Amino acid sequence: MARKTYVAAIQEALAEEMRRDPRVFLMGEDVRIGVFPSTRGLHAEFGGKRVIDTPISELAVAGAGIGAAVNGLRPIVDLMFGTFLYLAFDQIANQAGAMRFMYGGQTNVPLVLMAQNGAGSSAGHHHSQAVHQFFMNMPQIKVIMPSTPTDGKGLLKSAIRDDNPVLFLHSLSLGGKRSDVPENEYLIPIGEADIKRAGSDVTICTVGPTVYTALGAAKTLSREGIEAEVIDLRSLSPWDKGAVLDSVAKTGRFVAVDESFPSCSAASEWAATVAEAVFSQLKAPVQRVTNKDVPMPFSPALEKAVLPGEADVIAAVHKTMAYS
Amino acid sequence: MARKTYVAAIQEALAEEMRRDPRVFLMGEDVRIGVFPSTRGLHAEFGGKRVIDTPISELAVAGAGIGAAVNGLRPIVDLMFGTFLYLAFDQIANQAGAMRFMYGGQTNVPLVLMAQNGAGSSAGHHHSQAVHQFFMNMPQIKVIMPSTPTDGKGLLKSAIRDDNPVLFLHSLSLGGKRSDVPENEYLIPIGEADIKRAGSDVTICTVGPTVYTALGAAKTLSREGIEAEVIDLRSLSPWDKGAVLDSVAKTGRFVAVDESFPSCSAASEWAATVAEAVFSQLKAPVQRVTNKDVPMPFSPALEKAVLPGEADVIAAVHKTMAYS
Amino acid sequence: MHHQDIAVDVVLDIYQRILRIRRFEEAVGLLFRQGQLPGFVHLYIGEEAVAAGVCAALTDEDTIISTHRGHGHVIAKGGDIKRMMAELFGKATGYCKGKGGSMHIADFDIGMLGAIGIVGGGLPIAVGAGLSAWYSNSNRVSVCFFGDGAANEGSFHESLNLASTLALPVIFVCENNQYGEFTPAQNAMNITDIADRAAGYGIPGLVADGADAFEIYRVTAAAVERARAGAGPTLIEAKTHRRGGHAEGEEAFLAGQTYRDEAETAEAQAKDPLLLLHNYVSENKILPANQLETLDSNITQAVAEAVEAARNSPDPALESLFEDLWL
Amino acid sequence: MHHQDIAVDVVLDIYQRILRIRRFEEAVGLLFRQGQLPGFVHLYIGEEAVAAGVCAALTDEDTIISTHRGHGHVIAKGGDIKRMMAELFGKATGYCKGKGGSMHIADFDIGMLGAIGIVGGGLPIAVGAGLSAWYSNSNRVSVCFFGDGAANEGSFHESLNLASTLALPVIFVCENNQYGEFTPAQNAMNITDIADRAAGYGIPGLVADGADAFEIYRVTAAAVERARAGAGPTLIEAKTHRRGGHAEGEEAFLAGQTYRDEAETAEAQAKDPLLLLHNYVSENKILPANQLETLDSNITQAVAEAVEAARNSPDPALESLFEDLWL
Ligand SMILES: Cc1ncc(C[n+]2csc(CCOP(=O)(O)OP(=O)(O)O)c2C)c(N)n1
Ligand SMILES: Cc1ncc(C[n+]2csc(CCOP(=O)(O)OP(=O)(O)O)c2C)c(N)n1
Ligand SMILES: [Mg+2]
Ligand SMILES: [Mg+2]
Repeated sequence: MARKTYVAAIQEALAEEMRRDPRVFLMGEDVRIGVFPSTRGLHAEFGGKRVIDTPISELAVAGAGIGAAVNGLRPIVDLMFGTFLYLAFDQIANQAGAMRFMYGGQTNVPLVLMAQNGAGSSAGHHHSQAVHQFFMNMPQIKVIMPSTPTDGKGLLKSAIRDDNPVLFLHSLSLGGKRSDVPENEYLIPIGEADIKRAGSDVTICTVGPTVYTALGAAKTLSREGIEAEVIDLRSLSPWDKGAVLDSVAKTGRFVAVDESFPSCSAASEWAATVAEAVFSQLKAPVQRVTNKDVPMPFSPALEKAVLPGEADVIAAVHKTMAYS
Repeated sequence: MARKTYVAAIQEALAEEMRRDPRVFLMGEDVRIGVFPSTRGLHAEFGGKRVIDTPISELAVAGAGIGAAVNGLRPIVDLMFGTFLYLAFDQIANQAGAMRFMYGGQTNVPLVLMAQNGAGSSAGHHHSQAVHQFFMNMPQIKVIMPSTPTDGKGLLKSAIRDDNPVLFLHSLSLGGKRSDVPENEYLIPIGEADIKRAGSDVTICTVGPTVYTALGAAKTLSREGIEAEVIDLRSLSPWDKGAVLDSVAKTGRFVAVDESFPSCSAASEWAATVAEAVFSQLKAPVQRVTNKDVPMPFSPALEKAVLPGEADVIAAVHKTMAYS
Repeated sequence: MHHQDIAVDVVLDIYQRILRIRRFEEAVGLLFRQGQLPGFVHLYIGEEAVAAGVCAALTDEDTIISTHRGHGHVIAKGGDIKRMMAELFGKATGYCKGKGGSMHIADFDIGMLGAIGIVGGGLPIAVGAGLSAWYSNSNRVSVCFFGDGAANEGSFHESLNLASTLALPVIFVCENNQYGEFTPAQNAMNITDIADRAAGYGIPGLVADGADAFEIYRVTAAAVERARAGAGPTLIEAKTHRRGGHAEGEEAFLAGQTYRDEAETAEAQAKDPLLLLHNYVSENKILPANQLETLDSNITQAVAEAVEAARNSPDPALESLFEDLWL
Repeated sequence: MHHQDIAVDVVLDIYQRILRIRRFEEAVGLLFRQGQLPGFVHLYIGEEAVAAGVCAALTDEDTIISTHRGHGHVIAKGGDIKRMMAELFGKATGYCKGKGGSMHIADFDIGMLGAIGIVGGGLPIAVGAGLSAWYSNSNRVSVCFFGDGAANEGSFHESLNLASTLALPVIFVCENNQYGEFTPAQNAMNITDIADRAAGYGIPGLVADGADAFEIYRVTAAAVERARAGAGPTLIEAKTHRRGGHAEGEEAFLAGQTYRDEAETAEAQAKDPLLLLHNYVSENKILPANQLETLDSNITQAVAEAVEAARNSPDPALESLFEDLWL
């Protein structure tokens, strides 16, 4: 086991899968040089046919990925920033997710879409929105958002081997994060949560970069004597309802932490599910901690204030603990 | 007061507002002839400069609406089917909703977008998805989905006078519905729900065509002695939390009915909000009734089975009533 | 119109494809008017020579992608009219088990990769099909059918440019039937020939007479050769006419409004591809009249059987909603 | 390069616009390297003659829309460098009160309708600005700046076609700096001149030397005249060079990889628009050397003051998050 960065782990996942399966290839804007460094170096090893720089044409590039996938290849399409997926939204919602069902099972779409999700680099509204909630609403699109290098590698490898369309969301803010990455080949199944911290008093459910926010908050809370269980969902669609409901059954309190605008967010989905499924075990109302409901500002101070912070999580936990 | 169809009421709203304010104009694909008949006849009265047929170019047409709106006009852009909004998603999420904030209040975007939402005409996945949940997530986009001709007219007129971007969603399946439409000018404010039926036992919250599903279910339930309060939200963003929470405070039971795929749906948002805000008054877990989580099928039998039906609503109510 | 460079069996093959489409579509139109078909239906009558001429120049390995007006493409590629008709009825025996419908028929076994209801939505997918051929060093060619209206979608631009940049074996067949719904093409673009857009991507752009199946066959064959040689995509614009409305039942939308004049309708009638080809085949004595009649009655009979079978087929079981999901 | 048909005060006006952009951008580059600026920064150095030449041909009523590489456009249109610099620092005194940042500067008072971080995202909005001028029978012209990379987005296609169809007063200015990020334009399209795409929309397409501010001024003035006369849009392709990287700090992305060769860098250097114009103005004795120096030192001074003011400005108050929302 070596400690590796998120970027290095993703690089490994891509390279290993491309070595393993000649049908796997990568395309997108500047994947050759690697605007996001996780695709860097692949061109040197695999050449221009398997690491394809494309024009800036998100709709066509995503659609070409779908077309290649239904023709027996296993494309990985890097669309760079999550907000650029908006330009390919039609192909994803209307085609990728639906084709198999719509054509009565005649085909399937083993496509991986990659993008950076959410804020944190003070890049303004056009580069800082979280998009996962949109794709969670679409039937038959899998969505993963691993928070550690280890999970990133294992889940991305699973995504590439998956016979269905998978959206892999990563975060610029996690690019330099390190964790122990096994030397041997491993996979992490899509749909399994990871309990990052056991706790008996409250369940905090989250995903992606806010896992660290939640863990930070849990540490502070622990000093006050409140033991939070922190669940990193890792996969958003399908998601590990079992793990969450089991935890809430134990703690009786639930806080959803989600970097997203509040309405129709992942946090809303988790909170509604918990409220529906384990109502009798709830000792306090479910709580959501999300972005403030305003566009993403540029100023670092404002950006920080919009995003869910440790203080927000702590406040939500306090609220749920104080409830009676 | 005369009984008018939904289509006629929308026609009136458009014509009245175009008469009132020369800055108001309409553009879209075939708005002149009127693929959806609500724009029909406007060209004869207002001419080609105010009723503009466009090429099939959703992204540019929506963006042109934004550009016209920030330059002092009040465009109404008809994008036909809700799923075609996917092609304009970038302009809506990145620009229309954000511009005012992003540019520090220098401008505003008095734009109305129109589209038909959801299923019901057996047109297959590409023409039958509900899209409202996506736009509910976007800060600073208003979303309305009136269920009656009367509300349609009053809300659309409010939308046209609103200084912010508003998405007006209508439904082919409601086009022929009739209700009493006042002769005199009237407006219905965005953000106010309408309690369609008072009841003491359970609150059913819904919007658009499923209002009728909920009312049908309420009628059946009433025969069993269960009195449901049926709330037609009419506006989805902002939405009338007050009306819903007051009702649940009274009934103690909550069922959200929403024609949408389940995850991150409007139903999830309403259910989470209720569970968060009036937990102590809840006598039973909140319930969601949504589409089945599969792409939209063509076959009328299958389509019907995917959509929330009266039986589904009744089952959810029974579940919440039986809870103890 | 002449077939000097085209073998007689190809001529007959094209003729049969056209006839099969025509009889199928006539039956569909009637069924729709009788209220027997759910959803929307967009007929291909008047445009048959395009699909027939193009598909006759393809092998079974080559793939096509289609549009909301897709029945003709499926039939031209060799689709089974029984399974098509059942799909239009939304029946379990249909191509997509009733899940797709008129706008979403596919037959992956014959390289018919699906009809797509989103205008312009098929072009990127066709580029991907071409990309897979290029990637696998296969000889396959990918064809995309789309309309004049679709040529104004961003996807058209991105797809032609992407295919050109990677020199992919894709043939873009624009069926310019002069209208997108009720909007004349000339009101939606400021050019006469969509083929002229090809220059903006550095690829050949050709105008062909969509009523002349032989011409369509010839330009397609040349584009196929070019594509297989690795020289990249071609844009073919077939000038054509739809004889009927945009969608069946459009009279309801129109409510007395008109958008076409009589001269145009007369022109479309004169350029009817079935009529032209029928006359050509008869005049050139390629097949005697009685054999032509037999052909027609056989096809008409097959269509009638397809209708009967579809009508008698079961609706899909509700459980089928939970099939054909994630593998 | 010659200015025979251009008044001397226009020459000097253009010169100052270019100089102001250059000094501003140099300061921004330095600040970024010093870690004083948040977010991403894309400099316009090397391309200044385009914005300056275009904007000199516009009135204050005419509008422009810009890109992620937008500082030069704002300054050329007459923007206030104090409020710009404050915005880059994310301060309350910035153009957007710190909410926009480098990629989202706007000044609606001078017809600068905003920079847009989505590649190609500005084109449809510029069409809307042109539409509003057409609708209101105003004389206003709408200009959209965008890059060679943006010319491959669907929005380019839809926007040019829409503007052409309605004959709107829009001028599309493509700044072809040969790269979209690290991808050479010639790897992303199969044509040499993006201007050739204009034919696909039935509008004029012109190639101009982006290092020659006079040529840019001239072609823009002609396009403005055309637009005001109601004859519709024009596509101008300015061949230009960005002297620096795609974004400041790109060395980190590159990690030793290169994407440009020395010949090219040398060419860009030789075609530096400030250098060329400076030499021209000096050689033609349009302004004596000492006045040129004064000009430069005044601008440099103003930029330094803008930096100082920005640095000393307050961060936006957290309550400002809840301002500039729905009216
Ligand atoms: C993205 C999108 N926009 C609009 C529509 C509605 N629509 C269906 S067919 C059609 C006209 C298409 O015209 P064209 O491409 O010329 O094809 P044709 O119908 O003439 O065969 C339109 C606008 C759609 N299905 N998809
Ligand atoms: C829709 C979209 N795709 C990708 C990007 C990432 N991106 C930012 S700038 C850029 C290159 C743009 O190239 P060009 O249009 O030539 O402008 P230049 O940077 O050369 O001025 C890219 C790909 C983006 N911002 N928006
Ligand atoms: Mg057409
Ligand atoms: Mg460039």
